[in-house]
Amino acid sequence: MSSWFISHGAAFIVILPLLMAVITALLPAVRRLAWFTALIVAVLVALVAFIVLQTQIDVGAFIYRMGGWEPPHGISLAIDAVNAPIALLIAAMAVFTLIYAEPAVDSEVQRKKRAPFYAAFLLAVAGLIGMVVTGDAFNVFVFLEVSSISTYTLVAMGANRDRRALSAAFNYLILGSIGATFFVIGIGFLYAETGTLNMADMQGILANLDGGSRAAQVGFGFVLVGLGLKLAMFPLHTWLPGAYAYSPTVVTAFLASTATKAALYLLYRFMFTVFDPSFDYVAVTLTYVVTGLAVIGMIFASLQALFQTDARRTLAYSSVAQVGYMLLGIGLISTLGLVGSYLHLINHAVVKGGLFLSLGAMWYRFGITRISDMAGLAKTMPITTAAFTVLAFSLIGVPFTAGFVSKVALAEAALERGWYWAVAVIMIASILALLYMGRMMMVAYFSPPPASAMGEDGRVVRREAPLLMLLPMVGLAVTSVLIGVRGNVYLAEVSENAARVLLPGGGL
Amino acid sequence: MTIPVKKKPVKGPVVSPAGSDPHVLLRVISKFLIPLIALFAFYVQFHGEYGPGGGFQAGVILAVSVILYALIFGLNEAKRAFPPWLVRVGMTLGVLLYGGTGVVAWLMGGEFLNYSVLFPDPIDGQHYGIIAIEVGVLTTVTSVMIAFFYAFGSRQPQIEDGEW
Amino acid sequence: MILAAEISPAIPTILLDVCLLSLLVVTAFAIVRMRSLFAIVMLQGVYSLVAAAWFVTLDAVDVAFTEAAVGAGVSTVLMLSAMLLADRKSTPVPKGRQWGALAVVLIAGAAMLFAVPDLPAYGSATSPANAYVGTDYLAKTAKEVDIPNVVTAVLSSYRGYDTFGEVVVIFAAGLGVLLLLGLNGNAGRYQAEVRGRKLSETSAPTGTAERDGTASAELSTREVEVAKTQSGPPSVTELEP
Amino acid sequence: MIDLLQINPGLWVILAGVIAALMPVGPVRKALAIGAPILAAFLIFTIYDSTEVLAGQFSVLGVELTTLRIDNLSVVWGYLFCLAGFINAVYALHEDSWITDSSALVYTGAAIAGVLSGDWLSLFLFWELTAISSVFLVWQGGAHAYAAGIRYLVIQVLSGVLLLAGAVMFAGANGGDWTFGYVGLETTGAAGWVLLIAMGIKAGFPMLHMWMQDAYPKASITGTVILASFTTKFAIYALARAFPGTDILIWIGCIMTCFPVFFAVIENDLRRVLAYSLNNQLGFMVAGIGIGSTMAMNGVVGQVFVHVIFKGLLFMSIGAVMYRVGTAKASELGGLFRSMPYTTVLCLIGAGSIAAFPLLAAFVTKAMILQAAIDAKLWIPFTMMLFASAGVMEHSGIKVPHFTFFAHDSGRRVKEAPWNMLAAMSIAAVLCIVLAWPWGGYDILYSLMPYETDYKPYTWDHVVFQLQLLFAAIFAFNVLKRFKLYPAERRAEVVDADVLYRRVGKNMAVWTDAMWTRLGARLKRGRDRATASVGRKLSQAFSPAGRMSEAAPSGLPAILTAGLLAVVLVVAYIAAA
Repeated sequence: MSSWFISHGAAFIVILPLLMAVITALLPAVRRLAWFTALIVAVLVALVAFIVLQTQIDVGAFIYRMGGWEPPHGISLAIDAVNAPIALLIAAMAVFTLIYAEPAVDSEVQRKKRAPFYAAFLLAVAGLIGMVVTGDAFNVFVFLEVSSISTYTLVAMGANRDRRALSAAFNYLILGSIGATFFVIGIGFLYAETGTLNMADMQGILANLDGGSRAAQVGFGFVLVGLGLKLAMFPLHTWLPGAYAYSPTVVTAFLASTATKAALYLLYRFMFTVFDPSFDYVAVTLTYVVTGLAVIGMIFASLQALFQTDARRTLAYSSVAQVGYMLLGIGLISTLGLVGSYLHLINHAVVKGGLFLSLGAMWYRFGITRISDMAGLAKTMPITTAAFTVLAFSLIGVPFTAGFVSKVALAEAALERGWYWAVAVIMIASILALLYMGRMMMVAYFSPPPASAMGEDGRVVRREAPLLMLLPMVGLAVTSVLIGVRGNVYLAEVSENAARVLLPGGGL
Repeated sequence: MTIPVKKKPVKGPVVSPAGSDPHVLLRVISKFLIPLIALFAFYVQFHGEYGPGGGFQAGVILAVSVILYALIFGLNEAKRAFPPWLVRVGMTLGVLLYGGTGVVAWLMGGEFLNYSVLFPDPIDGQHYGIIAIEVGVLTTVTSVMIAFFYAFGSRQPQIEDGEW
Repeated sequence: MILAAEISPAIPTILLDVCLLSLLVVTAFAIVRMRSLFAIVMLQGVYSLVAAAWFVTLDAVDVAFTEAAVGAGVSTVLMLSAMLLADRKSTPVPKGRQWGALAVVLIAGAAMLFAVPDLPAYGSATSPANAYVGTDYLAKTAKEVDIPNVVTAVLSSYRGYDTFGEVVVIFAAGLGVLLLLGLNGNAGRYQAEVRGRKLSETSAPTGTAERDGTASAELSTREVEVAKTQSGPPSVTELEP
Repeated sequence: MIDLLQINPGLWVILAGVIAALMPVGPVRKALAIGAPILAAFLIFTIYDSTEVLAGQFSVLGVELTTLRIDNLSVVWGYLFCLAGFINAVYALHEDSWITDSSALVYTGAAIAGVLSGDWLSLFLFWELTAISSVFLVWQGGAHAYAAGIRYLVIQVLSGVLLLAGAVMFAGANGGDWTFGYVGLETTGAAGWVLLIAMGIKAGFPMLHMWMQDAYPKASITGTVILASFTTKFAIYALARAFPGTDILIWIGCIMTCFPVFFAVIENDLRRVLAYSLNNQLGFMVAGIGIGSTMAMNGVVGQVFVHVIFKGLLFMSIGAVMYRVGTAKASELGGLFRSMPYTTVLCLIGAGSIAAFPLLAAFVTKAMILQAAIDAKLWIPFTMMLFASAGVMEHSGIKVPHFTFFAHDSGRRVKEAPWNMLAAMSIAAVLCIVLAWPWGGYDILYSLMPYETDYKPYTWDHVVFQLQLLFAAIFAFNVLKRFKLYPAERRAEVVDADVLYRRVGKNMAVWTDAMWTRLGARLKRGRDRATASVGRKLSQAFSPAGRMSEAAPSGLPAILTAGLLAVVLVVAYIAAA
């Protein structure tokens, strides 16, 4: 049986959630049935994703031939050191958020819609994993659409909480469609240039053509901008704050930790595997345009985060800034830079997911959305606040947390290229992160709880989040600390393997 | 070609009194036409292996026949003929049929969607596999198109005659 | 890609192409200039139909089929239904916005035109798209899938996984409609409940006045207003009546 | 005729002190006070040639004495004490008191001579001389300082007696070798312990430290500054010479770093706060000596050097305040930055230095000790020192400047400090910055160190780590306050300071929140004004309530997308062309 998973696991982790999503959509409105189904599916997917990762480590890169056709005629799934960890990351985050989902969805979605809601959630999971594991450029687009369309729906479901979710979802829909369109136009040009859709094949042909003609350049531009929109590269991030702020809590946490990450993975793939930094136009664009936008975005979005009154919008803008870190790692075009970028991708997924889960728990108990309402949370929800604090430290980059590891790696990479200004920007953005996260924690710890949180005897009533919510939150907080203390050894190896696959030549 | 439009909210479905139906011609012709459209859809479906066509196109054409029915005879009539629960089930059934074909290929020891293993002769397997998945496509596309129409159409009183 | 077409001996086909394309451009301009949404929806149907006809001249009958059925048929009906829910006339767009839209079109167009000189000629047998995988499909289909329509073979079998994905995309769209609107127009409004004690309203905050501490008293009313506009709900276009 | 260069340079300073005691003319005394340290420094420079110099040997009662020994360890202290003597003299220029002048000179000279002496007997002599000469400085503090001065003298003399006793036992065990060198605890038995306690008293080991907080705050304004410069550092020198790598010192040092944190927090008298902070700083040095590796010893030397400068700077600035205001009680001060701006800035530099802010002195040295602890895998001591570093930030970095110059306005409007005080403080402040200057400045400091070092203080993670530690200290400080973790009986003792103090956490939260809100509004207003000329549209697009941030769909992102595409293609075209 396990040998079957070793040979078919790559397809299994996409197909299982897809088909189970379809079945889930038909489930009767029995309490917890749909949730339980989705959770079991997610756990299975995570387990198999782990087997796939293990297989990849054992045997190296391998492909799965869909329909039994050899690439480039058929579609193949290509697993290597870059995408296997990300597939596992997505699956694991799905498990975390789904554990949490039961109470959260119970309060935010009416009962008869829960089955389709979980179906859409599973579709999003399947779409994200599908676009990560595939080795075919057009197939990427297909699964990008699967995940996007289910995501638009999920975001709009936040209207039960706040009507602004509808316009946020619409905005996301329009911009996401522009991004997907740009991406598919780019694929079209690449197809016209190379005559194949298989990424490994494209790589070989483009390398033979030494970067190809203008068609390849235009394709490059469209792919870069399209993916840039999807991964919220500054200044194409305008869809993100609204989508993160108003969607259901569990959706926000899942999106924040996976959606932009999967798009970022595609950027790695296209910039380094399909195209190659040895082409002049790729190297120059990455060095000047992507790095420039990354750096401006880090500062600009951090400042925007600083002036928000809504806690989730603050974190959303912070996500844009963090994407800047990862793009900076790409713009460095060096193995070290990619290691830093990849590490930060994984760490940020863990941290941001956990932070949004904690904010969701605060809404669940007290309806908190604004920072000023977080007053006294240290007393009313001590465990949630503690998890939030640990994760916030990690976001800031305090030593012994996940964020520190990756930020140091990025800074070292920048130093290696002599980009001192980039180090300065990393530091400034970290200090800004300290300010906007510190602001929340100040309120949570030092402001007295409002009168309505007091019991009749005038004492603060403790209203901790339910156990199902606490488990994933605390789990992610502990994970971030573990990464910071010991886990970086293992993760660094994973990132280095990924960076070596992406940049076999070691960069510029 | 601007058409004078007036906004007049209408309560309840409009049922023209017998004898004064201005759309008799429309109804009669469409009664002939709708079966033909459906038939054409199936032609497109099953001829897809030989000429242009396939599940997508056939599904849309089949959905158009239902939508046309709804436009002319009213949404409620259409919902009687093609009830919403069937739409919901059809949506999922199509995907399951498609994916199920792939899963069967899995169970028979091949890769996902490898139709060649379905039958002893790979060519037979390809033929039957393609037919199965095309039916799945047809089912889903038809159901979703109708679902779109139901969803939008149900939120709105019927279009008043004067507005056409 | 059309601009790169080789001058073929079949002059009437070229004429037909020119006519169809001119029609497309004219229709597009008409759509841009129209205010009546009803007319626009109709013109979009026209546009799709003309495009379908043009696809036929390009020998892409499958695409033409889809364009005619979806573009001219179903989407027109759906647009009409949506239009009836919202408004029948579009409000005039401010001049500045028009320039922005024009800029987008020009840039995207210029970007694609930029690549045109390096694209292979239309129908060229030596173009990468035709010479490499395309040729292989033609050769392999007969012995591996054995159906006459190679397009169907590619879509259903060689790239069946993509098609599966497309079906799932359609399913996802249907699911979205199901979730947000409901098939009987009865999705209903539902207010999410806080399972504890609600401390704050999600609506507009009351500015800084409620913040504890002495410093906020010094804020001028102007600053309070600023704080309000920063955090107040933006004008929401309600998607439901 | 004896070669003048054979004479311990400290003796010339002591001689100057004796002359000053007899000199009725003020300006001459001042000239002596300033000139003598310079002369001593010049002599050290002349004598020392980067190898060990032994001179002034003679024997008394069968004991072979070496009155002058300059090697790479002692020379640092020699220069340092000359420098401190010079700065102190400048600081004391305004004070017309022959007692201060002469005792300061003798005290300085004794300290210089002590560190430059090469045998136990002369060490003991100068050890006692520092005690006796400095007690006059304590007594200068006024009538209430008399008893404290007596206690101080008794303890210091006791320390000297113990030193002599230990030296006799040690020399006896070593067959009459009186050379002042490595002692250690393993092979020396009781002698080692006696010597350790003798030095420990002067170095302020835990439970032996009380004289410091007792006497220092009671001395005169200039007296405190001078006292804080020499005695304890002299003891550190002795420890570094005699007990490097002694394990127990690690733990003693760590306890020394930690316990003053708790006391300093609840103390109202700012000079006493600084005395606790002094104790804490000494702890780092003691721990560094205990580790004893090359890196640690370098760190200790560097730390001693900068410590004298910035601790002096802090004492000087509080002294300046006291000189003008008449008190150093936190509860009676506040808001002085209005009237003493220069002093404020200089004090902040000192506070930043002690807290080891990057670009300021302790940053380049303290880290070496911490690094040495890590290298030696001493995790618990490392953690304790880390905690103490945060503690330093809390009491010296925040508390001292905050209550003096900021906090609630005490309403006092005084004159700026006298020019000579400002000058002395400026010299110290400039040194604080120069010695930590990332581009070459710290190399000066490192070149003084006894061992070769290739330590790089300005690595990225070190800077960030340090910054975060400091911010963590601020945070922890608030948390402690918030959850009322301070001992209750202490609160009653120093009630006026404490009430003020407990409000800080809340006030800071309120203040930051308000500032953020106002800053946001201010920025927006400024931006509005700036963009008014560009046009209303731009402003609409970029303001927080504008198109960039609103949730409703708009055309701007589409334009940005297309624009970015254009940029990418143009760049790609240029690159490919």
